[in-house]
Amino acid sequence: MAEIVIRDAIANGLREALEADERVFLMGEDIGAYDGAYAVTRGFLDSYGPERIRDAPIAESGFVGAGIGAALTGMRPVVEIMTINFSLLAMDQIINHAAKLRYMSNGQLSVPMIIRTVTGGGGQLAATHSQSFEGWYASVPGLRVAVPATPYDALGLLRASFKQQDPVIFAEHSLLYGVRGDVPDEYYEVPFGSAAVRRHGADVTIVGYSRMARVALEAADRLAQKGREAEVIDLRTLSPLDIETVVESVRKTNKAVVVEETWRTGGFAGEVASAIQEEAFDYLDGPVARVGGLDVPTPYSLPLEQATIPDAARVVGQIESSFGL
Amino acid sequence: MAEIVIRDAIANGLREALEADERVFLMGEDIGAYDGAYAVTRGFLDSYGPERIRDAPIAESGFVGAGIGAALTGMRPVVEIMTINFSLLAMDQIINHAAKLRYMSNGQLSVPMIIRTVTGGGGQLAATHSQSFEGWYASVPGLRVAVPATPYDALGLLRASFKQQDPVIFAEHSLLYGVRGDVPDEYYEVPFGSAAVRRHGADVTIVGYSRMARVALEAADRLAQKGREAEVIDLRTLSPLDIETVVESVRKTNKAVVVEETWRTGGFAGEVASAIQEEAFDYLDGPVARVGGLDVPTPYSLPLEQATIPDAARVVGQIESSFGL
Amino acid sequence: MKAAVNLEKTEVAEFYRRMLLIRRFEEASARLYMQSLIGGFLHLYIGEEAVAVGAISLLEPQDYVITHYRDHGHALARGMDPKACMAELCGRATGASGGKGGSMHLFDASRHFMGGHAIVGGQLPIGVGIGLGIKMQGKNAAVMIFFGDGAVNEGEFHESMNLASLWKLPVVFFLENNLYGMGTHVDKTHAAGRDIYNSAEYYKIPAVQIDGMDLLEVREATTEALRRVRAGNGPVFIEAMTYRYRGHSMADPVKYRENSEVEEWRINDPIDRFKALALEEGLITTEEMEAIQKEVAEVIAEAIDYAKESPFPELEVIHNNVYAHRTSK
Amino acid sequence: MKAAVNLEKTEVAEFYRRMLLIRRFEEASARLYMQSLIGGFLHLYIGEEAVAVGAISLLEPQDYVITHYRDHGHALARGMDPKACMAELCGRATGASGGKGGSMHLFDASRHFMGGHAIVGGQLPIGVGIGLGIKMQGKNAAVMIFFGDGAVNEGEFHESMNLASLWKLPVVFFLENNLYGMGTHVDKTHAAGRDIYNSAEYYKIPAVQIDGMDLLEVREATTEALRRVRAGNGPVFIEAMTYRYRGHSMADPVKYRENSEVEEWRINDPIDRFKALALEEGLITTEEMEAIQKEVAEVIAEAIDYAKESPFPELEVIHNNVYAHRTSK
Ligand SMILES: Cc1ncc(C[n+]2csc(CCOP(=O)(O)OP(=O)(O)O)c2C)c(N)n1
Ligand SMILES: Cc1ncc(C[n+]2csc(CCOP(=O)(O)OP(=O)(O)O)c2C)c(N)n1
Ligand SMILES: [Mg+2]
Ligand SMILES: [Mg+2]
Repeated sequence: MAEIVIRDAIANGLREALEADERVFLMGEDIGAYDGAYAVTRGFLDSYGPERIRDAPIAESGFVGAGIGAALTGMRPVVEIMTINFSLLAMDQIINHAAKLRYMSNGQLSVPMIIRTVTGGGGQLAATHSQSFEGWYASVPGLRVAVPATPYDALGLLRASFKQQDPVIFAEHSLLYGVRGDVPDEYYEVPFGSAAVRRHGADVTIVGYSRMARVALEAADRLAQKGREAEVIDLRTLSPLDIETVVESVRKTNKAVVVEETWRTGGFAGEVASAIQEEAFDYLDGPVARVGGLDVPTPYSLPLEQATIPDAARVVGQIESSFGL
Repeated sequence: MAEIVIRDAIANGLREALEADERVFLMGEDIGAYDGAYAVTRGFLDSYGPERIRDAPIAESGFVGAGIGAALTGMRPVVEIMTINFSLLAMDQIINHAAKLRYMSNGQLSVPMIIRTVTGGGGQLAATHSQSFEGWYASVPGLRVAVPATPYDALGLLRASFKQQDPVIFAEHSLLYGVRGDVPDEYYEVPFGSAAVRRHGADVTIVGYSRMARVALEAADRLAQKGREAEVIDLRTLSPLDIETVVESVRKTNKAVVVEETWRTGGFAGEVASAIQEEAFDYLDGPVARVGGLDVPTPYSLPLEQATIPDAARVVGQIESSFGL
Repeated sequence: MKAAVNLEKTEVAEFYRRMLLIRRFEEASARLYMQSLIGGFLHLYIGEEAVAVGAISLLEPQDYVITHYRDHGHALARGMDPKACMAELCGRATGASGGKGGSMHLFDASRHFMGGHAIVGGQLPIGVGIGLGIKMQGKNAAVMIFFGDGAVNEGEFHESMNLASLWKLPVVFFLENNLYGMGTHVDKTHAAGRDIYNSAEYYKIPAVQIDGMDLLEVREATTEALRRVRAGNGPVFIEAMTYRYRGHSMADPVKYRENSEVEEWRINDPIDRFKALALEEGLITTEEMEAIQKEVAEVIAEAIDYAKESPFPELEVIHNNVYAHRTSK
Repeated sequence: MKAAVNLEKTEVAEFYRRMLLIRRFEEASARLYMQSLIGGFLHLYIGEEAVAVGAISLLEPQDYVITHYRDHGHALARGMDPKACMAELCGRATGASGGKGGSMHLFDASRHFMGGHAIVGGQLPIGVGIGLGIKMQGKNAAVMIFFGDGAVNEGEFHESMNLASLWKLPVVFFLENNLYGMGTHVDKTHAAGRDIYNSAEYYKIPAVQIDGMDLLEVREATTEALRRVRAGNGPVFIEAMTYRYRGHSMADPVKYRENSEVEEWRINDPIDRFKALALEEGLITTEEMEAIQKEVAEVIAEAIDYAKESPFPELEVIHNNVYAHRTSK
């Protein structure tokens, strides 16, 4: 068991795959000479050389498509899109191609490709650089979406991603790279489609993922100070979505709030909330609540930005106003 | 009062704007010499010439961006993206630029641009050509989204779109161009953010938009044969979303089903369903139901395609199973 | 027209047969479309047969082909079974992809025919990636990417040319310049005009422009291209000037061009020209040709019957092959 | 170095002042960033001042400027108030955009400074559209689009070049080739290598490559470019070879290049060179220069104070300017 940060958990997972499987290679902007925009691939170029740590031109559509093609020939590309904001430039390749080739070819083709990217706001990067599109990808049949919030999950889900035969969007949160946590020395995986109950409690269920899973825990701590025990569920993957674990919890607590960083209107939290009431309506004391980002392009200025992105105080406030807790 | 098809309603609205305002121009693939992929702009090139009916190269990002730039100088571009499937190639321009410039400049810039595009499946166009992304656009702050289902609304919303100072996604359904309906001779507009109650009934509320609003009506007809009266609400615009009209209806019927063509998981119907239970929980007899497209890339083969896209039978079936009606 | 002197008699028969097969297949498709046996969009390759047949006939089994939605010609040239192809167009369970892809999305992985891509330009980066996969695995193979003059305007064209050249990938960029992207003439969409092969120079990619109505010229250029590519010198670019006689798709009323333009191109019909030359040079006899015509007619009739008689897919397959492992949702 | 003979003394003073203003502004920004008064990503323009000042000084008020995230230099060269600029960087209510845009997204519509765009390549089609708007309205204006060597690899570059040429738009494509896109050298990402101006030929766009460290050469090339553009002959392309002394952003540890490379470029520092030349040719005196230095220092100090003392925006503005009309949601 070692305590490491998420950045290193991912780096370790990548190194492990690069060493175990010569079909694995990395491709993306500034992953080599620059060491990675978020320093995840630091030192990789020296270890594995420029063929396997392939610095790409700034051409998201081009190199994502190249990843698809390489996967079709039997390689296992890990394509890095520097941030999910830039994935809009590759969206056609991801959605109209990677996600559909298996189906349209009736299983003749498969695209075992991992797209690593960075999601979320919070560093004053302003509107073009603070978005969270993982929920959109999660709605696209043919794609898998992982959204780890701990070093353990980051490594475990990355390992599981390498086992997938389908394209995986692996969304890392920019503010979580430095988060520490225990990682076993023995090999393990975190399966896709299994949410984690991060904290047990009987009073309310808080559902989150990625950084919002941590915000949910923070909110639970605050509630605990008021004598309320929240159950906190970290979805870990959005596709597949483990709604069963969520519903089971809600059947116990009878109250649910879903927390998400993206714009509240039309977010993936709407899926989760809808599904909860579909599956557990008779158990609910009141409507499933949602806490989301404000419906504005993320402003640059710190106080405005802070008011835009959900935090523990807002989650607690929502729980108070929704459920009187 | 004249009975016309949606195609002509839109063509009339475009001609009206072209004639009233010299800042208005059209730009897109094959809108001129070809007369428009869906023949909406038939004859326009002759009437207005190649400067204002501007055939563009197949470069979605390029000409959408060009529309943004032209709007910044005071023009009123109507940019046509042949179908919403191809809008993925322009998504960066739409979401990272058009939607954000007003906010990031604190109101210094504005992008009064209409993006006309064609949404939906149903013509055996298969996976890459049968998608419905309007719900994604509706979640993006800074964009407006219109989804007309009748000639009256098509013209009325188009007129309202020309009054908007913000980018509008005007999503026309490929299968609705031939739908007939009455359109007054006098000038009128359909305001954004006002849903239409298409049919009154007390037993269940069916919410839809675009072609699914028509499917909802069909389902209501079938229910009527069973002696059940459904209230049918056509959202008409997704942004702004007129949830009040929906909630008001649900408070009366106590039952709601939201119908949408896109993939059920993560669709905009999740927003509507979540909002309904947030606003009208105590009025609900049971969970808000959703009927959506199957979570598969749309198959080409006719029977498979038909099973993928929601139809009246599925809506009626859902209402039966959800509410025993 | 190039001289046919270096051709074997068996080759001549095969090229003639293959071009005719495509032509007849397309004509049959048009009929089935009019009878509503084929749905969706249908894009015919009639007039362009020499390109696919000339180029693809030079590939080895380990090579790859990728193309756009006007793909029947490339698929058949690569050896796809006409029955499976026609059944796919008719949406049948016996189709190449069980009816899931349709006309615009044909695939035959066993022959390294990688589609059939209906988003203009989308196959370009994927083709480049196939080249990357080939190179990284040290395979002795090439990838041939077909695309149209309209696709050249997409940003992905630029990105793909740059990547392929930068990484010296074994890619043949095969441009089928039929002068139109849907209803819009290349002169109206492409600042450089119709000599698109000139674009390659900047990327340091060798390029030629050829008569795409001449099977022998196509073969000559392709031979040279493959020689370079197989030598590990990176990508090459071939622009074949060609023409589609029919509309862009069956839905196209073709108002944007004069019929006289079509007639002019028909004078250089690739099949007629090849036929005349082969006869002239004594590489085929009228009888042999008639036998081939008869054989092709039978293959087409068989394909139609096969397609018509095949069942539609069962609804239960609808959730298959979304993912490698079938999931409940 | 070009001869400065045609310059007025007032111009010389102004160019010097403007370049120095940018340099000092950037240095101050770096300090404020280290003090956490500026957040987000901060990209400094130090070393490239001659480009923005040389080029933009030739524009008329009705012309437009659009650029990428490394935008302080262009904004200040276009006349943005340093106070409003610094306040924006500090996220204050008094900032150019009330703190909503930040360093990467500066705008000054009154001066036709159209941003400040942080998605690489994104400003290219928008700039082209500005050119289209100008042309369709028959305005006597041009648009100058600044972009980097990294942006050239994006598909939008290709699409934009094609559109601008096809429609003969009044666009100056102004490439600031500082040899790196983030940490990746242009030779490693661009198949054609560093002489990117050669790309323009295929699009039929006249192009030159110039020394971007020489204000006078920048002005000469820009003058000629604007002459062509204003004559209605369509776009032109200028590639200015330049260099950023600092890292890509303040977050960049700069491990991908040798310090000696930076030192070599510093020898040609645009401000030093211009200063030396102006002194040599007697177009400015040491005293005049010192006065300018003092004035600039004061302007910067004032801007810093202004920014620091300005309030943060009130939370209630958060929903303003999402749409033209404020909505509840
Ligand atoms: C990204 C995208 N934009 C638009 C379309 C619609 N469309 C289909 S084919 C076509 C024309 C393509 O022309 P070209 O590349 O020359 O190929 P050709 O049809 O002539 O063989 C267009 C505009 C599309 N399928 N994808
Ligand atoms: C579409 C997109 N991809 C990647 C990035 C991340 N990024 C920001 S600046 C940059 C380098 C751009 O280099 P260049 O165009 O040469 O401009 P310079 O910074 O050298 O002035 C990159 C990769 C981005 N902002 N947008
Ligand atoms: Mg063509
Ligand atoms: Mg650069």
